[in-house]
Order: sequence, then structure tokens, then C-alpha cells
Amino acid sequence: MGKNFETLEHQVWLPYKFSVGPVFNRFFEGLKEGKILGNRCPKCNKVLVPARSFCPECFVDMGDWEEVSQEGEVVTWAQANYEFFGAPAEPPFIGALIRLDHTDCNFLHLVGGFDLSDIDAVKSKVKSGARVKAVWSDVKKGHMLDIKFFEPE
Amino acid sequence: MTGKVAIVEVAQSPGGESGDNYLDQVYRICKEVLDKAGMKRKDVGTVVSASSDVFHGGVSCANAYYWDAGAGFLKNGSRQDGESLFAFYYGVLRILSGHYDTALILGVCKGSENPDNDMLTHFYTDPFYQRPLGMNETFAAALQMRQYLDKYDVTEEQCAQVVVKNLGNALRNPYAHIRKRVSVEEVMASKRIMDPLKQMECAPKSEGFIALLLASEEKALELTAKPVWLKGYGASMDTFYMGDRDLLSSQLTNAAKKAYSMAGIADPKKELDVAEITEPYAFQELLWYEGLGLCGQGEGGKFIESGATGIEGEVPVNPSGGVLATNSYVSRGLYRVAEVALQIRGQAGERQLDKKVNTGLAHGTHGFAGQCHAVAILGI
Amino acid sequence: MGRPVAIIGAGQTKHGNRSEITYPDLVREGVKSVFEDAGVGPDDIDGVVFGTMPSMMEGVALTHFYFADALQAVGKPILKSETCGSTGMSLALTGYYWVASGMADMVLVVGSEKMHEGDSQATMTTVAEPFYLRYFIAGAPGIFSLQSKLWIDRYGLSEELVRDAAAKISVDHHNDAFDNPVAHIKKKLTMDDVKNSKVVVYPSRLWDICPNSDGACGVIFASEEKAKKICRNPAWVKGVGYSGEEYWFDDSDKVVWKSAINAAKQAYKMAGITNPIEELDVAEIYNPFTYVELLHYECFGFCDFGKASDLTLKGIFARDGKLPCDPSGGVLCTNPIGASGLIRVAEAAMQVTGKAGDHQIEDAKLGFAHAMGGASQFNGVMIVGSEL
Amino acid sequence: MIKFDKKGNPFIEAEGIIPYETAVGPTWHRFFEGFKEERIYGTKCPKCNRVLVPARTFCPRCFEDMEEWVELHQEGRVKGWALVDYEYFGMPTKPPFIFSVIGLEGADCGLLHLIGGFDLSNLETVRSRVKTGSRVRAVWEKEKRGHIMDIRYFAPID
Repeated sequence: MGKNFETLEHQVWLPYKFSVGPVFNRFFEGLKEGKILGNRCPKCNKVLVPARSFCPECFVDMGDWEEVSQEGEVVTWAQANYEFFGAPAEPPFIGALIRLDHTDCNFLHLVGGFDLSDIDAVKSKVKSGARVKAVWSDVKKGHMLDIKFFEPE
Repeated sequence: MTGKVAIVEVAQSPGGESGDNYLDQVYRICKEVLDKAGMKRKDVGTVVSASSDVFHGGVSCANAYYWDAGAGFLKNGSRQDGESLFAFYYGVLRILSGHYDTALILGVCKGSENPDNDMLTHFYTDPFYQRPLGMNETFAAALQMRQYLDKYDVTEEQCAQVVVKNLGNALRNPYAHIRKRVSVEEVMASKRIMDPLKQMECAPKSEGFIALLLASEEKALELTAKPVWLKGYGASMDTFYMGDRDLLSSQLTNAAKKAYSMAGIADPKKELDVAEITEPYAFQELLWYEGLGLCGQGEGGKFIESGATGIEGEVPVNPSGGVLATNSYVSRGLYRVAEVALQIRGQAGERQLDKKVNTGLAHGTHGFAGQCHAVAILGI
Repeated sequence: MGRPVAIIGAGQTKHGNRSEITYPDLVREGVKSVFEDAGVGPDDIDGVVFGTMPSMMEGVALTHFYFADALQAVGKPILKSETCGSTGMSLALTGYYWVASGMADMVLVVGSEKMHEGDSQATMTTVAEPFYLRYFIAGAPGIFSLQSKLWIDRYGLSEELVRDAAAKISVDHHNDAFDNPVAHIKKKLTMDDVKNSKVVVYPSRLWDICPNSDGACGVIFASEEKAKKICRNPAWVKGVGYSGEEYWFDDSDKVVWKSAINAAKQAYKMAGITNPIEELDVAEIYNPFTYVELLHYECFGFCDFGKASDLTLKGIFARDGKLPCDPSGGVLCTNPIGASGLIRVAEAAMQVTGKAGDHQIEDAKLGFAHAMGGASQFNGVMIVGSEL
Repeated sequence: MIKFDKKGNPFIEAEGIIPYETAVGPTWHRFFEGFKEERIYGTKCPKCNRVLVPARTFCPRCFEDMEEWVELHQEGRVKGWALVDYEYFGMPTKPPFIFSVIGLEGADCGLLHLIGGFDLSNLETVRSRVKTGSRVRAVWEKEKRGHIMDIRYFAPID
């Protein structure tokens, strides 16, 4: 890092084993099959995606599973033009909240599949309300990035 | 409220990077606030601090480390994680409970020891969904900003004006980290790191050691001729996933409503003489104006343009330079409280507002796109 | 001293290896269980208090964000208390002060840990600063075994006597745990099993040491008015205390341990207790290590200094003894750290309200709950009673 | 990627690595400069007169600056010890080692360090060599880097 005073460099380095649980596991199994799975709250009737174990609002266990649409509308988006820790891709890339058709919350993912070097060109393609559709990776591992990104129509 | 609690004294460190040892800095700031109040360590009733493990130089269980440096030896004390306004409120609760007549509130964060805030806030994510997608506070803010610009008649230039105003104010604040005169054009031309967010619209990573001495009504009147009273407090938490939230209608409205109602404030724009807002991203100051009811929904851009929040405006916002000038992440909420208290006491030095300051608001927020907000109203 | 404060409900998850569910689901299980016990719901709650061990243990920072929904904290004010091992007690104290201040009438307090997700001892090493302590601390077993050894050697007692007393603690608690439906480790052990088990950090052997557990605990604190309206049989907070000393281990004496003595003294004073062994009916001591439980008997005034081993072997602190300590099996059998201190409060409240089931101490009216934390430098106490 | 444990529960593995850079400051600096010359320093509180080691900027109890530096003897008595015989992820010192509190002559609190210089593989041998009250003396590394481990360990003086 390099500072103009005396420092001690060290790091916190720790291993983790996060329990996935049955709900996320099923969601990720769905991704492997090229499906996006949500589930429905038996009380408020909302379809949430990714699927949840409980409805955050009603605090009841979620009910029926549903395969949701792979198409939807961009709600909001941002284009990353710098490298940062944990970034899902090399810059530039676009992160977005997408309302998949017939669901009741926004789905966080990437928008891509076209040239991102000119922001004005990007802005003409990606805007609030723009229709997008999931594009899948060739190899699916049960991971959020099994969906490569959502591509504008 | 069930009783009265006052801020008796305030001590704050400058926000710039320093080669001082962390514990020494904690010790000195506590010593300073006690000296100002004419108190000894042993006279302090309780100590409540704020610190967060990932923002803590790689030492976890943060308050174990600085317990004695923070005047805690053989005290009954505690610590809040994440937001230093929580520590302020918890100190107030401890006094109101009748167990203590004084509380030392400490906020600590030595940003210069930590990696950047993008990395640290990335660890707020759940490991399954938002983490693989790279979410962090800047990413979240950029999504929020785009929606704000799209939905309302707010321009990027108006967002940039927040930077110009706050860094301009910081020129008069000796404790501020970033102090320079900038123009809207410069902000607009800075790198669009997370388009629409520009580099200069993002807060820096600062140091911040801050200590406040609180006291019960009786004790406060004994300790100072200029007590600043807590009039109201409200806080509110939002749901976790970004996609489940309305990013433009935050829990700030709820937090502010509670604080105003406790303080008996009906028209904040008229009744507040000053506000210190936590705006780690420039546009958020505009959005928070709306949440705080200083202007109508979608009117934040016009509001700053009108000059209402300038140093000579109707409700000056962030005369200290705000978080854009000094972002000592965890302790930034207490810095807001301190600035309002100093303005009310007429002790804000060169940045003292040119009017009588009777009532002020301090706001803190942390989490993605303002997942959690806290508001405190202070007054004479 | 403020308003009277009641505990109107306590709930715990089943503790143990809970790798079958996610962390938020574990927290929710704890929250649901306390709502069920208290007969209230999220709408009744004025404020939420939450805490865990540090971010390094969780792998997620500032977990009050992640668990906002599981805690049903949305739209509510929250406080996030964290003080290392004593986190659970610091949570209970936060809930207490919030209600006592008059600023809330009903506060949900939740502590949790999912220790199978992180690495507890690697995390404990990060509690030590990188200039000095980090090279020696050897996790919690390191620092607490060192403290145990200081205590063992202080009074010139025979090592066999002390070893036997610690072994009895282990045998008794692992047996007590069979009567606690949510306990993690339940085991029939002999004294020899304990004494011959593997040395982890001498003088502590495997069966002297607590497990890594996953679990959550919830407790609801309420004002007198609310408690009387809602709850037929609340527990009342009679005394609170907390004290901390220097960070570096030997700056203060860890045998005649000031922070422990002080915390108990504060709580006794408030509760009007002058003779704890006579007046208390049950105690839940934070006992991640057998020897440390013994050390605490002395610091809390349950017996004279240097006498804990003798009296333990006489059964004074056993389930059927004069002052039963850790009838739940304690931390020694169940240790989801961020919840452990709060579980002590929950257990004490269950005892004085007659809700402790198979490990109920008959006629318990006054209970003592404790947790310790920091780098072996914090102690907190809450005393609860059946009468206001 | 999702893996499954013995009971069939799904999990994902991850590692968190966070780099930090801690300011040393004048007190640690001077203390470790002393190490380079094989000297151990404490500081003395003007109020309670206690000498604390390692050197401090302030007295934790009196809350006063500690400006008087005192060189301590390199011998002392073992106040307490524990034999560490297990290992965990990222452990900075490899077991077995003896974690101990050493009461250096002239200091009013113990110094935490290792006891070593003999075979630690057998508990009974260790117990015969190290007792509370045993005298020990600092053994220094040849190459100093201004670090707490410039003292290799404290060795029993027979």
C-alpha cells in the first residue's frame, strides 16, 4: 500500500462454509437446468425471486414454487468502469435490477451482450423499462453467473 | 421523552490520514473531551462506543482492544456495531434509565488502516445471491441514483452541486479530510466509475475519532452553561435484498417522522436551523432532503439549486462539509451530531452559521442505498 | 433506577450442527420461538436488539442488514450490540436499558451464531492485535487455559483436587444436558473419561472445553404495564452489572478477577442481595471451560477464594445442591457464542417462571445469569426474579 | 460451487482475505527499536508508579500519559503458563508451544510470551521443566526486525 509513515501490514484471512439450505439449493438446481425459480407467499400472494424460505413481509413460510419468466424490464442500472473487489466481471459491465414478468420484486443481475465502450450508445439501449432476456452460460454450475447476463431485445 | 439528556462536550479528530497509533488516538480524544468538561476518567458513569470489525484495522471484537484507551477501565459499558448514532442513542437510553448521570460516547474508525470501503461493504452481502454479483455500497448507490434521475426531474449537474457545496463548506472546517474548491464542471468531468456515479461524487476513506460527553438534566446544568438537548430520535431499518425495496422511498421518512414527532416539529424546513446529513454519495443528499421532508418528493435537485441548503440558506445542510469531505465510516454519524451541537453552542469557528441556531438535525445512514437510517434532533 | 423491566418470553433454536438451514433461517427460528413463547408478534415490538460475534466469524459484516427480515426489524429502530463472548449479555442489557429508559415498551432481543460456517479459533486470533498478543493467544482455549492455570496455582491446592473438581463439572453438565431439549452435546462421561481426554491446551483437555454450536436465542423485554397485560407469569429484572478491564491479559489479576467481582457486585446491590449463596436459587454461569466456571464461583461470592474445588466436589453447585449452577448444561455443552450469554438470561428467566421443563430447579425464585467476553476482560451479570 | 457434507447438507466454501495496514506510532516504534538492541522497555505511570510492559503511551487506570521509559531485566518468574497442543487455520505460531505470562523484574504486570528451548512433545517433561514461579530468561533471535518475535522465547534458568 505504501504510506509515508511506519506501518505494520497484516491480513485477516479466514475460511467459511456457508450453509445453502434447501431453498437456495433448489434455486441453484434450477439454474443448472436453465430455469429461474421463484416461489409464492401464501399470504400476500407475491412471487419472489430468487425463491425464499420465508416472506420478508408476512414472516410466513413461502408456498408454491414457480418457474418465472426469463424476460423482464430494466428497473434501474449502473455501468461499472473500474475494478473492485468481488466484481463479477472485468469492467466495463452493467449491473441492474430487473423486474421479471409476473414477479413481484426486482431481480439483481447483469445486463450485457453488446458493446459497452460508448456510454451514449449504451444509454440508447439500456433504460428504465427496456425489455431484457436471460442469456445462459454454456456450462452451468449452480451459481448466480450461470445466467451470463440479460440481453436487451 | 421521559427525561432530558444533553450533550455537554465534544472532541473530534481531523479526518486526514495520520501515522499515529490507533490506541493513542482513542486515548487522546477521550482525554480531550474529559478535560473540556473538567472531569476525570473515574467520574464517567458509562461508556458506549461505536466501531465495526471490518472497519477496524484487522482487529475484531473491536471494543475489547480499545476498552481501556476508551476510558472503560472497570466501567459498565457497551458497544454498537455499524452506526455511531446507535451508540449515541444507547448512551441516552442508559442515562434515561436512571442508572447513570453521565455517558462518554465514542466513535472510532481509522480508515487509513483499512482497505477501501467498496471491499469492506462487499461483505454486507449474503454469500449466495448478491455476493457473486459483486454488490457493494457504491454499486447499490449507483443503481439508486439512476432510478432517481430517471424518475424525477433531477439532473446530474444538481447532484454535482452537492459536492461543490459540501467541499466548499469543508474549506472552513479544520477537521475536514478533503478541503478544496471544486466546480460542477470538474465533478461532471471526473471518472464515471459506476455510471451515473462519478468519482468526485463518492466520499473518501477518512479517519475519525470522536468523543461526546452526555449528561442527565441535573448533571448537565452542573457541567456546562451551554447544554445541547436531545429533542427527538428515530431510526428505521429496511428489508435486505435490494430488489425487494423501493430505493426511492426509504425508511428515512419513517425515522424522521418519529424524531419530529418526539421533538414536536411540524414543519422541518421552517423549524430546523441546520442539518447535518450523511451523504456518502452526492445525490443521496438530495434524496435525503426529500426523506427528511425538507422539500417535496422529486424536488431535491431544485431545492439545492434554490440555495436553501447553502451556508446562508434557509436550512444550511452540512456546514461541516459532510461525509463527502470526511468519511470516517462508522463514526460519521457522531460527527454529524457533534457539528450540530457546536453550531447550536456557537462554537463552530469559521463555519459558524450567520444566524441564531436553536434547533438542528443529525442524520446517519449505513447499508446499501440507505438500508438503515437514524435521525436525531438537537436543540437548546 | 428507571422503570421495572420484565422478561415476557424466551425462545431458543435447537442448538448443534444446523448445516441443514441458512443462517437467516436459523435466526428466524429463534425469533419465531420467542414470539410463540411470549404470545406476541412483530407488530407489538417497539425496537429490536441484535448481536453476534464479529464479522470475521460470520463471513458477513454488519449482520443486522442481512438478518433484518429474519428479525422482523423492517420499519423499526434497531441496536446492534457486540462485545465478543459477552455479546449475549450485552444484548440483554441493551434490551433492559431500552425499556427501563421509557423509550420503548417492548423490545425483541436476539443473539445468534452459526459456528459451523466460520472458524472460531482463527477468528479469536483476530481479536488479538497484530503487534504483540496475536502470536501467543492460541484462540479461546489458549487464553482461558492460561487463566485457568493462574487460578489453579494461586492457592497452593493439590493439582489432583482441582483436576477432580473440573472433571466433575464436565461429567455433571454433560449429563444435565440430557434434560435440556435444545442442548448440543449430551454425553455420559466418567471422571476418568474427562481426565484422560486429549490435551488441547494444558491444563484444558477435550472434555473441559465447549463445542462449536449453531443456534439463536430470543428474549422479549417489556415494561411493567405491558408485561402485566400480556403475560401471566413474567420474570423481572432485579439486578444488572457489567464491567471491563484492560485489554492486555496480565494488566489486571485474572484470578481475583475485578471485572467479574464488580459486575456481580453491581447486580447484587441493585437486587438487594447480600448473601448470594443463600439468596440465589439457581445460576447460569458462562462456562466455556470447566476451570473458568470454578473461578467464577469465587469471584461471584458463591464461596471464598480458593474454596470452589472443595465445595464443587461436595456437590454444592450440582443440580441437587445448595446453589445449582448451569442446570442447562451451560456453555460447556452448547456454545453458539453470540447467543450464549443471552441463553444464560433465557435459562434463568425460564427457571424463575417454572418453565425449564426437565431441568427445572424446584421453587427457583431468584436466578443469576452471566457472560464474559473481550480478550478475557469483560463480565456481565443479570439477576432475574419471579417477583416484581 | 455447491458441495454436500456427510449428512447431505449443501454448502459453499469461501475464503475471506482482507488486507490491513496498521500505523505503528511512536510508542511501539521505540519499544521495538529497543528490541533491536536486545533491550526490553516498560513505561512508568507518574500517578500510580506502576511500570507496565510492553511500553505504553498512557496508564489504562490513571488515564495519564506515561512518558518515563524504564529498561527492564531480561529475567523473571513464570506467573502462569499453558501448553498449546492443537492447531487451527492460519495460526501464527505453530504448536506445540507454551503461552505464558512472565513477571519480569522491575515490571508491575506480566509480559506475554513463549517459554521454550527444550522438548515440548511430552507433557510430563514440560511439567517438570516449567512451574509457576520458575525463573526464565529472554533468548533473542540473531536477526532482529523490530518485532515481538525478536525474542525467540524465554528459557528456564536451571
